[in-house]
Amino acid sequence: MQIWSPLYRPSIWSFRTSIGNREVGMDMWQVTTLAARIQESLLNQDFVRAGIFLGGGLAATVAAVSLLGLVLVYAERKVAAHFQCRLGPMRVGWHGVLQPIADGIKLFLKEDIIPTEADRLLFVLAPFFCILGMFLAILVLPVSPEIQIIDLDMGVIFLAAVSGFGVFGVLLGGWSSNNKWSMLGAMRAAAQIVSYEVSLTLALLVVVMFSGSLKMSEIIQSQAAGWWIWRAHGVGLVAFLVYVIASVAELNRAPFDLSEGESELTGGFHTEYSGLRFGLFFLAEFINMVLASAFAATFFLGGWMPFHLGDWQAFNAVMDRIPPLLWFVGKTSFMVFLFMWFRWTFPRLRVDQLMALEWKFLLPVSLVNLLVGAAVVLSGFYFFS
Amino acid sequence: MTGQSSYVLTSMDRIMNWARANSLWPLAFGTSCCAIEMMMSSMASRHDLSRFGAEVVRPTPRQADLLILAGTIVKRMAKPLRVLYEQMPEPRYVIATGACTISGGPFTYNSYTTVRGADEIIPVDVFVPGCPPRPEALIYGIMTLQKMIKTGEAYGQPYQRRRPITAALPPGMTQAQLQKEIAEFLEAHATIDVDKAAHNNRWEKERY
Amino acid sequence: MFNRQGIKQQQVKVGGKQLTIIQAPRPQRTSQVATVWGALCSLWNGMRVTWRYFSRPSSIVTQQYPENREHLKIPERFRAQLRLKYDENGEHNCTGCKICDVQCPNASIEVIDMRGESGKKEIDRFVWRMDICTFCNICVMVCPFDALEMSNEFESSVYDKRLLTYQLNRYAGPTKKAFEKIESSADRERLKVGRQPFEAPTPLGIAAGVASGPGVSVAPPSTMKKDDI
Amino acid sequence: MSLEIRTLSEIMNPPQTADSPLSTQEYFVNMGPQHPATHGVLRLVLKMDGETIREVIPVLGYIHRSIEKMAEYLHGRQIVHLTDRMDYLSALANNWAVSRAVETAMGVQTNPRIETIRTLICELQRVQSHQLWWGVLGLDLGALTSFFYGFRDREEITDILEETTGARLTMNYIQPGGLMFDLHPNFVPRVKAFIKYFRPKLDEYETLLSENVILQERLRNVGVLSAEDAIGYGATGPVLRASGIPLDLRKQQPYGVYDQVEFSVPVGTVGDCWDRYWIRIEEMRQSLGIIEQLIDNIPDGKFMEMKPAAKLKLPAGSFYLQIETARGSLGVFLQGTGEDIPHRCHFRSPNFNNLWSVTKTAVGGKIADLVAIVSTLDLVIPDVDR
Amino acid sequence: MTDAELFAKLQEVDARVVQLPNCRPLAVEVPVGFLLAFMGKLKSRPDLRFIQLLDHLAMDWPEKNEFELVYQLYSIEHDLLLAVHTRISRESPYALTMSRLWPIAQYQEREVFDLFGILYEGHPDLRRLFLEDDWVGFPLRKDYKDYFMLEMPE
Repeated sequence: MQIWSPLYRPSIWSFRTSIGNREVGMDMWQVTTLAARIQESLLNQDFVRAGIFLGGGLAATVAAVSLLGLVLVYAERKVAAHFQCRLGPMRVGWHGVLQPIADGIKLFLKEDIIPTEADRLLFVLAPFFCILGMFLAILVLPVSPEIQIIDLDMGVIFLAAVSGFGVFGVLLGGWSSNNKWSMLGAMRAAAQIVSYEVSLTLALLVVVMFSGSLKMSEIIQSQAAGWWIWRAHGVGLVAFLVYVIASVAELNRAPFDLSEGESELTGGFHTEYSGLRFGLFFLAEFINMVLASAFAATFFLGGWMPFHLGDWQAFNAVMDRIPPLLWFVGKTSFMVFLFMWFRWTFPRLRVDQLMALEWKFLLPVSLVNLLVGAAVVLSGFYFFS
Repeated sequence: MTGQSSYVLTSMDRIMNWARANSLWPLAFGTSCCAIEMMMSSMASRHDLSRFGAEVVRPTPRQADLLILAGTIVKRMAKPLRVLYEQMPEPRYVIATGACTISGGPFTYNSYTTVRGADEIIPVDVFVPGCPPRPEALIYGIMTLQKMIKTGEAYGQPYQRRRPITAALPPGMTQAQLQKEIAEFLEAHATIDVDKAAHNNRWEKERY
Repeated sequence: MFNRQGIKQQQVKVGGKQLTIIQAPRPQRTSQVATVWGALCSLWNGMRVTWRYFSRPSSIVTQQYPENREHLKIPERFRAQLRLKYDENGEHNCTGCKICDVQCPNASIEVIDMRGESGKKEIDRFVWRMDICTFCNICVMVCPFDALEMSNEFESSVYDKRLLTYQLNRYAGPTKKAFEKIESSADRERLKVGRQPFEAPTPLGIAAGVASGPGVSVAPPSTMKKDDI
Repeated sequence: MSLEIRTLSEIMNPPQTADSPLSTQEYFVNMGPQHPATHGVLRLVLKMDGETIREVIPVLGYIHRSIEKMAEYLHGRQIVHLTDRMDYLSALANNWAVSRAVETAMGVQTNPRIETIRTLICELQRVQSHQLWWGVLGLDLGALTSFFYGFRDREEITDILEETTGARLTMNYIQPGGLMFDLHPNFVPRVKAFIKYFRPKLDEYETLLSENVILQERLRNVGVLSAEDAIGYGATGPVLRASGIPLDLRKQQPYGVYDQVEFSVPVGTVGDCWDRYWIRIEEMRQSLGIIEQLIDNIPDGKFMEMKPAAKLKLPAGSFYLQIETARGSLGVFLQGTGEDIPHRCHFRSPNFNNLWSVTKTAVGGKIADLVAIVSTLDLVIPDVDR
Repeated sequence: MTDAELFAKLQEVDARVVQLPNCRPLAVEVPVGFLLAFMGKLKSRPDLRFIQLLDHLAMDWPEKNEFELVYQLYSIEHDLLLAVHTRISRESPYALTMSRLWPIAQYQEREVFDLFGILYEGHPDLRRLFLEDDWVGFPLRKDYKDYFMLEMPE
């Protein structure tokens, strides 16, 4: 009967917030995941329905990722252009909307070069590692109450474990290319991601402490009275800033794009990649940016949870009119825009400054923040506790 | 390549050529003065080449489609340039901008190092005269290249490109007249066999 | 703006000359907290600058070249093509004196003259190699007869560099001044021997390795079709 | 008597010694000739230990176009058009240097109008050159947007200069004996409008980059070049001034009308990348000040003192004249023999002499430091190689 | 300081200097044997202090069968420019390196070696600078012949 016992807990939907006497959990925020739907179908011996859910979910994920990649490439180029007083793609379709499609077709049809001296197997595998890490992280992403693939009990731990996966791809790609610049880039990326993983996880721990759960849906529901970024007297804000800095570093985006460093390393780890394989790296980078933004939104900005102010019933009711998916998309787009804004404003750090920033500044700050956060949680001294 | 068959483009070819023509990522390569004007057009805001989808300047030749030869090529640079060209994946296009890369320009005579024309080293698709050409001229050159890609490349012959000489007719001349006049010429010279041209390095042969 | 208040001017004497110097300020770091706060502020100020441009589409300076071809204004002095000046009768001033040929720094002009009917020197072919011309304007400057000019038509991309060799004179024959003395228009037309822009003796130089074909020519650059852009 | 002459490949492949297997191995990396940070085709062979640079070997010649040999076949006016292609970012200053050398050799006097226009237009180009440098510095350090802002403002000056000189980059405007054209009627109002436009933009540059803590950390105490080394390595221009030596040819040996205008010389204190950065920013302000002083006071007169096709006979003797370009002092050496073509024409290029300090300052730093150093030296490689 | 005063001072340093006619700035000729000592004095004497070597170049005089080396010196303290010329034989083009006095001389001499084939004794790293290591001949010599060079057509 209980086939996937860790995943199956029929009673979790009855979550109830502790704010006042208002019932928000049960009727409004019914959380359903794809895994739960499949499981339900299996329990009802409805294998066709389970198959449809499985196949549909898979197809929808891949389609969403591809579409998101295209949209993001276009968005990045347009946003960059407007930061720089120019127009960006204009000539393919209306305001150049077909530009990423042209790029995609071109990359797909390009000659695929594997250098003679490269380690063929690893060279071919490396981009797929990047893509794999990306897809694993998508598994626990709560997009809206209805759209989530699987709601793991240890979602945060899974995320922390999986988010370092992409570095395997970078490392393998850099090493197998047999190019000194690639090697330097890969080494930088490895050092950078291993270091910043620490403060990234510490920043997440603060939220885990406040919400008392490792589960994505519960973390979001714990923000029904307000988002953690402002409810905790600055602790949340500091954790958010640390998370943003660390995730920019994890993403290898400017100002932390040392592993690519176009003006230093001529492309870094993907110097030797061409055509479709380079396209996969490109795609993984952009999707990872969305994922980092989405998780920042989930942990600190309430995910799909509308903007609530404690028990102000009237205000909250107005906010609830906006569907959760829109909230999620809005918050994620804001974060994505923030990342782009950083990229097109700041110069790049040097490699030793990068390490110093992590070990001498971010790590102490996030540790102290964690302690303060623990005190805040224990004393219950935060808004709408 | 015989007869009319290669002139007929399938719809697959059309989509492919459309994509290739509109996504020309240039290689960050510039040796001298023309590079400044190339930066003025390809990157800077005023003439913004990103409108053509060509602002993604790649620092590594593996990811580039378009080699804009900006600036004089000297003998010592000839070998690195050849390596750069060979590192670029097919399809790769070359635009020679400025007098120096077309024919040596001001350094044609009495110079012991300047290569007289980059097409002695690598096959060149479009020549953009000027010293240096102004950004609009370079954009015009890129449009010329786009025209060539859109009309002249077929899926079946990935390493052969047709130069669309018929695409630009002199005034007062019909296509039939021109075709009659240049039929032989087209047969002999209108296709670049990239492989052949790349190995047809006249300058090196002369030296050794 | 960086620290303009603390800048001091000083008078120093170097090599017997009195001059005012400004000493470059150093980025100052006082306390740890101030450093962190200052750093965050500086980053935020930078972001404000980029935001200002992002939020104002009017600050976009892009000129969309092929779309704005009709009203594109190129300065009249801009040098993109060499030309002989023609008057309304289609007559030029060039006498074939070869001063431009001699003064040209890289031999991109080749003037071939001939003996005309009157026994005077006349222009036969004015060959101009656009592929090596550097547009230095020396030929226009030194021309004693004001026969040459630089036009600003810049659209001259070609697929074959041999097509960059132009013949500038539309006819071989006497100059404008010599024509003024001739009354009948029939005589005038008889003295003009037609020349085509591309019938110059190609290939020139060693670079054009392939044998010269028949007069292959492309359209002059200004005839780009509307639907091409 | 014999000298041993090594080759580059011998340096890069030293004979193997019996090292212990645990010792870290130093390796060579080729930065260039095609590398985005080397501003063209400079090749730097780096001996690296991990990410730390142990030795820098600049390898030149990837754009050596034999200008000096060609100049032995050309007369003065034709040499001027070649100098456009050397330091193309200060093309007018290069033209002026050769023209001045030819004029001095021939004893030609130019009228005040010519000198004023030359000064004015060279200062404009100094601003333009520094704008480009500022943009490219941002590009090298990873701040892409500054590149676009620098180029956007550079276009404004390019437009002004194009209207007068008829070309955007290689202008060939200053000729022996005068100028190619007279000033365009739009020149004065447009320059005034530009100064009004550019002063706030300069403040914005400082907010965007100078204030930025990342940029300060990238430049501060990086690539320190002491005054003694700067002189010994023959550095001139902003690089020398950054090391604390207030040497500016516009003050020391005034040419043009620089003795009639007032401006200050920005000087560094430490000689690091930050000083070089700040000095160029300040030089833009000073140049704007010079332009403001001159723009309303252009005297009347002819714009050419010679016949256009006059023969430029160089008397027997050697002539060496210097001009302060945006990068340092450009010297022109002409050896005349009484003919109109020089027996020897040599250019003392500022970039060639500024370059070599990199072999000292970059050692011990990271690759990123080298990028910052090369960027603040503001090299134009065709001028190094000639 | 006028040229005459400077020349008088130089004669104090070494009586064998000869002033060259019609040169800007002041140019003096010194026999090659005394060049290094003369330059050392120019750099160290407090009333001269030529501490910057601006430029070093060579000239080829095939009819006189000699190379002329030129050093352009600059004194920052006294704002003086001076050109020091010296002549060496074309058959054995040996000169002493100045790189001990001015580090930049090392690279300027490499350039001259590359283009003229003048050999500098005591030079720490005498290599070709602009041309490949296997280049044959020295292109700025007047008698340099190269199949690659094209002569300007008349």
